[in-house]
Amino acid sequence: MLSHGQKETRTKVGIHRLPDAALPDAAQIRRVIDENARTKTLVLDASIDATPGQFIMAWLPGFDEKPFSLANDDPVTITVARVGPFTTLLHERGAGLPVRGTQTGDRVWIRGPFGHGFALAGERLLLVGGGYGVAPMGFLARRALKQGCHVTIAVGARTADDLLPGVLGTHGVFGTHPDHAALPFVDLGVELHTTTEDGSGGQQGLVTDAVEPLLAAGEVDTVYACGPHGMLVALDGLCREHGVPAQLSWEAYMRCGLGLCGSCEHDGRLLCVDGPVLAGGADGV
Amino acid sequence: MLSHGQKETRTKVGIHRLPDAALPDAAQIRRVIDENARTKTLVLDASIDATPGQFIMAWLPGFDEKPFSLANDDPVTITVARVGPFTTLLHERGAGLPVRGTQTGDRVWIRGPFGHGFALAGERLLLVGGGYGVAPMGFLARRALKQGCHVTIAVGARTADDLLPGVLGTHGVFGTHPDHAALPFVDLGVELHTTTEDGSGGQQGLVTDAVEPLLAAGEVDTVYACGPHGMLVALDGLCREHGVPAQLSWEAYMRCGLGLCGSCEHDGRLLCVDGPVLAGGADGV
Amino acid sequence: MDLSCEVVGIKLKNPLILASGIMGTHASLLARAGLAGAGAVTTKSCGPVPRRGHVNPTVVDWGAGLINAVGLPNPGAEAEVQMLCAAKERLTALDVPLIASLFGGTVEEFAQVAETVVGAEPDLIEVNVSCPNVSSELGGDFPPTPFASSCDSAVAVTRAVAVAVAQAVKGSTSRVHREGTAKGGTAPPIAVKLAPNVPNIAEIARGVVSAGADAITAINTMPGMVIDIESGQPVLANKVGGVSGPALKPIAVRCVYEIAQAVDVPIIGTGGVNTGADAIEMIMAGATAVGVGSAVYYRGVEAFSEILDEMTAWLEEHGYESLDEIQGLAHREPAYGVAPSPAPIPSV
Amino acid sequence: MDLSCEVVGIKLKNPLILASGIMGTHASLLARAGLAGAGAVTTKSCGPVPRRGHVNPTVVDWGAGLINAVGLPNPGAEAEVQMLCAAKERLTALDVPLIASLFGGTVEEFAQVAETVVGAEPDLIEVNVSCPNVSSELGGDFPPTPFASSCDSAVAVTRAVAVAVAQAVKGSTSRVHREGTAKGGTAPPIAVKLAPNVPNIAEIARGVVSAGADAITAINTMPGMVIDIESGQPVLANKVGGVSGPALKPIAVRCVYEIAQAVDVPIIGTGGVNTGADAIEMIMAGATAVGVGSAVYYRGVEAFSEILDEMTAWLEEHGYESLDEIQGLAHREPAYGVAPSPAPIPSV
Ligand SMILES: Cc1cc2nc3c(=O)[nH]c(=O)nc-3n(C[C@H](O)[C@H](O)[C@H](O)COP(=O)(O)OP(=O)(O)OC[C@H]3O[C@@H](n4cnc5c(N)ncnc54)[C@H](O)[C@@H]3O)c2cc1C
Ligand SMILES: Cc1cc2nc3c(=O)[nH]c(=O)nc-3n(C[C@H](O)[C@H](O)[C@H](O)COP(=O)(O)OP(=O)(O)OC[C@H]3O[C@@H](n4cnc5c(N)ncnc54)[C@H](O)[C@@H]3O)c2cc1C
Ligand SMILES: Cc1cc2nc3c(=O)[nH]c(=O)nc-3n(C[C@H](O)[C@H](O)[C@H](O)COP(=O)(O)O)c2cc1C
Ligand SMILES: Cc1cc2nc3c(=O)[nH]c(=O)nc-3n(C[C@H](O)[C@H](O)[C@H](O)COP(=O)(O)O)c2cc1C
Ligand code: FES
Ligand code: FES
Repeated sequence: MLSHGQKETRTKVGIHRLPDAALPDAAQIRRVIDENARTKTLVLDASIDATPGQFIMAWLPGFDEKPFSLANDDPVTITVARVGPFTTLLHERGAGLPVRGTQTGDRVWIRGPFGHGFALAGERLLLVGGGYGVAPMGFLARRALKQGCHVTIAVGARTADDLLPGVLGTHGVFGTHPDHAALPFVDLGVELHTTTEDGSGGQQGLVTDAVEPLLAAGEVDTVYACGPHGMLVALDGLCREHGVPAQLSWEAYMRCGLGLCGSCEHDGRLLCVDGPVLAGGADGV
Repeated sequence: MLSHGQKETRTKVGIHRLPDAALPDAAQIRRVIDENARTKTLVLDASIDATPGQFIMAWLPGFDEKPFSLANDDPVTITVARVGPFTTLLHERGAGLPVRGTQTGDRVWIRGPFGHGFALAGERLLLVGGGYGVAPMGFLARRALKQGCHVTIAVGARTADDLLPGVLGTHGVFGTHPDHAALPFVDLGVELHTTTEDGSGGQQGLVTDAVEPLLAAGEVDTVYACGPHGMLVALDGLCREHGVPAQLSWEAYMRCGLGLCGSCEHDGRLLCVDGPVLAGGADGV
Repeated sequence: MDLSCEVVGIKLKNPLILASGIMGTHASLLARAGLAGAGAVTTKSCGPVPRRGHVNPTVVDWGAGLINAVGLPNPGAEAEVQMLCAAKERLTALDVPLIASLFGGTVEEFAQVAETVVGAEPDLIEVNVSCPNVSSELGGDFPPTPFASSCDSAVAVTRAVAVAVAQAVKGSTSRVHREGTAKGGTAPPIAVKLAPNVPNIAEIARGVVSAGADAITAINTMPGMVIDIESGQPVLANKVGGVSGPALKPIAVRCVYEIAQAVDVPIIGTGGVNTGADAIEMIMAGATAVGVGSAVYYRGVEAFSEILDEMTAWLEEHGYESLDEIQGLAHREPAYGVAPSPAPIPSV
Repeated sequence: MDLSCEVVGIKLKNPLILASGIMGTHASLLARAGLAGAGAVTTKSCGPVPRRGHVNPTVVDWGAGLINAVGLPNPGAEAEVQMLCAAKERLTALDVPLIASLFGGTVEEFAQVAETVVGAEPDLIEVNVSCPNVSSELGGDFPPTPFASSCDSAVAVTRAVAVAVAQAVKGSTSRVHREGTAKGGTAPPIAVKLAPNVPNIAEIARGVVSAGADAITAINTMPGMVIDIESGQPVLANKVGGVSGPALKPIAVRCVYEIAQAVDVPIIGTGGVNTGADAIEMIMAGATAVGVGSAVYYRGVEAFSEILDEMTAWLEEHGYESLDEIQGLAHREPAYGVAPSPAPIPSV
């Protein structure tokens, strides 16, 4: 309130503005996209200002709260694989408590965005997704394309049935999906490499099998990856080998999400605030 | 953080931003102007964004905190009549605790501004000050002149020795004051009427004696006044009689200054927040 | 939207009650709060004899709340009765109940003040056993330990006040009887105002209810201190003061929640209520009515009408028709029980 | 600027101590806080056996502070010793003392955990008798009443831990003796961490000091609750949690001030310290060192270096050369006594 004549020469002793509350906010589920037998994409009636790779915490009041990568920020979209009680509830109910009065439909409470997402660097980007790790890759591809980057995507799954057509908007490749939120990348000239372990879709093998030749060809400036731990470790190694910097999104058990509780420790870093995306490959420590 | 799709149609349930702290802030006393035997003007090394008629709370740590009208806002200036322990300490010490280190000189802690000041209305303004009530009038006159108003000032005192030459910058009238902060109003074409009870300066009588003919002449759009209770009551009556709106600055015992404690109650209003300036005269309730 | 509620048989048009110590010194100001929309108003706490209170600073805004040590200035019970009578007249015209807050330095003083103020026929008597800012002068030690600090002393005060009120009205101490007469409009019910700086506020609530409290006001301010580092001095003249405003809200909500689980009397939930959402939160925690204090600083006396508008809009949008539907909602089991998958044991 | 200080014979290069529960789960994170500038670091409180803690949400930012109920997840004392040893090695290289925080569900469990963790030779043991979020599971009632709630239980735990530590090291319970050996580097001194939700924290401080506490950490979080009105549910899975951050600061400063008047041991002043000014305020209140917890959320782990820079700049500008010069300054009488002119008796 006061401003002092001498203030310019005086030290600012850490005047620190209180932030706004960051409590969970209720959001309506607007649309549910069935990706595959155990994965659904939920499009919420909310928008958020986020970077691909960042995540939100989704709360079902009284039950639990869990981290999910943003598959889009406007509208907020998450792709959820059913692996346990929380994700099952999300799937079954659309989500949330029964709602009274004028607001109908189910809700999920979200807060965020949390953490650091992917940093865009280079022109020729290779995006690698495994399992629901593909979710943030659609978001990242859209941002990268807007910036004029050349984008290649490699996705790996166990079988063709485990792929996520809605997220990628790859209806031209895996059959038309009637109700998808994302851009049809293929139409935008995104190169898509698909691997399945059983060969039921795309190339047979692991996603790393599709990645290695691309790296070896020397046509990738940066690798972006999200997926199972083993895939990330393998990619990290490959990228080091080929001298390619990587941005890898790791997972750990999230409690606070605020950099306090230590639950998400990963090599001396806190994935909820320092990550989930960490520099790897040629940039790794 | 989150912005929701439905927010436009949703009710904003009183999202209320926390204000910055409004704690007392230490300010150096830069200059002391001796106004008369019992009144000093203190010019502080601080500036504040205020309206004439608003006041600050001045704190001497551990001792007491008291209200003073702003005689200027940049630099913060107050005119202090010695009437008791607090004002005596302010006079004697310049103020404040002994200060360590690089900061020398005495300090006074201030917070504010508090309350509502004078609302400028009309073109031909009559400013009336009694005792230290003259202090805010210098501040008000400068603002009014800037807006192109025609300003007349009437000041009353017991004797010529009780006038406040420094505040008014009236060295041309009461002898040159060696060290004054304010503009020389007389040079700016401000009409100055002075009354003293003993006739030792200006017209003999009460300030109301100087005011009445001006009101009667019908050449005053609004009266602005600050001074002893009796003077304000008399002016309020005169202004009603002549149908002239008035803006009167009242005093009451201030504790909190925040509109909570009730100490400054005046006719169902709280002078610290609703006042100290209240509408009176033809605008009175 | 029907925002009315009932506190121990007293009808309020809305649940917002001007908290004690805020504008409660003059009939004119109490009436103004009533006009501004308050559902009921509470006077500044009054003691047996006139008190000057502390020198300044007495209240400051430290950023996330206020802190105050006004020191219970009051004109004494005799003069207070006049003020209460004047206030009662103006408030009756507005259909706004009047709550008379009182304190004492001893159990006997509490009883004596209660006996005196009953003469003015307030609608409710609020027993302030919890002011943190004066008890050293009222015979306590430093740091201050108000009567609300222990179940025993809070019970003793409650019982003495209940007896004094009943006797003042009709020489009877039976609570049932008092309630009967309360409906007849003569013996006011008693709310006891509790302090947050105790390990177990629910236990104290149980104690005072069994001792005759008809309602609980929760909470008074939380003792704190703000130091000015430029001078090295505590800012408040009393050094220690009570924290109120936004910083107090989660503490108050928790206290109300715990008290609501322990006793079955109405709770006037007080502490940090600044918005319609805050008031709804307090009612969901278990409050029947909601005290509004520091909000008068943050939003002016318009706080009442603004908070009411915010409450109405929220309730309408969510299809609620009365406050009963949300009262104590936070005690309801959630739609789904707690997740059966526990967090993992931390690795090292 | 010399920011060093000494807590029970332990030299700290600066007074900022990473508070328990913040990043204190892994040797890597403790080392990181040390590298980031912390003068000492405290581990997450550890109990006798592994605990999973509560499901989420466990920590939320409600606007004027945080509220948490993590539920004391920990790997159990045996595993903790490994972590402590790894941390000790890395921290010794950084010249940053290690404080091992512990808790138990019974007095005996406290003693048992203390005996175990002493094996890792932490520089100080902090006894967390004040966690508000778990005691119902630890044998208490709802609402939770941790050991720090009463002088008797806090004293019992302190005495048991003091005995256990002394015996673990050399079969002696003499405090003088322990201090002697502490200088020899074998028996760590004990700090007891107190809770703010008590009527008289000074009395409890006196009790634990007489029972063998070498230092006091004040304070732990203040119990609170935040309700989501959209669902009507408390936000934390544990419903009740502990308030920390800016909202807690005046409460913590007051507690430190009161404790400093009551006892003569070093105080680790903890609660709402977010800036250099806050740390200086805490030291002026009587703290020797300053706990930093929630600031790691508000400012990141850079909080340490930034707060230190702010402190240094302020101290230099004011011509101070060491923290001793400002320590406890708020207890000094002001240059002028309180004004002799009292406020008037209120009129009605
Ligand atoms: C940064 C991040 C981003 C994620 N993004 C997605 C996503 O986009 N889509 C998706 O389907 N899943 C994502 N997950 C994983 C998702 O959080 C878990 O699948 C979900 O929490 C499982 O909860 P549950 O109750 O259904 O299963 P549970 O039976 O509780 O757990 C199944 C497995 O999920 C993992 N898990 C459980 N709780 C957590 C937690 N709090 N934090 C981290 N992992 C947990 C564990 O590996 C656990 O073994 C992400 C996790 C992290 C850390
Ligand atoms: C809005 C407002 C503006 C003021 N502006 C000025 C000014 O510009 N210059 C100036 O010299 N004085 C001003 N005063 C009066 C000034 O506050 C008192 O003179 C001062 O507080 C006296 O303190 P003391 O300890 O010296 O005297 P005391 O012995 O304490 O009091 C002397 C008289 O001062 C008045 N007073 C004391 N304390 C207060 C208080 N807290 N609030 C209001 N009045 C009090 C009372 O009438 C009292 O009888 C103003 C007062 C108000 C309310
Ligand atoms: C300036 C001030 C004065 C107060 N005086 C009293 C009082 O006299 N009696 C009382 O019971 N409570 C008093 N209180 C406490 C309030 O009634 C209320 O319990 C507390 O401020 C919390 O509510 P709030 O956050 O809405 O202000 C006072 C509070 C303030 C801020
Ligand atoms: C997420 C979180 C976890 C905490 N865990 C513990 C704990 O395990 N043991 C403990 O003694 N205090 C714990 N505390 C309390 C802090 O150590 C500290 O006393 C409190 O947060 C006040 O300080 P602050 O305002 O700087 O955060 C925890 C606090 C937070 C925010
Ligand atoms: S989840 Fe708590 S620190 Fe990352
Ligand atoms: S001085 Fe407290 S209400 Fe005006």
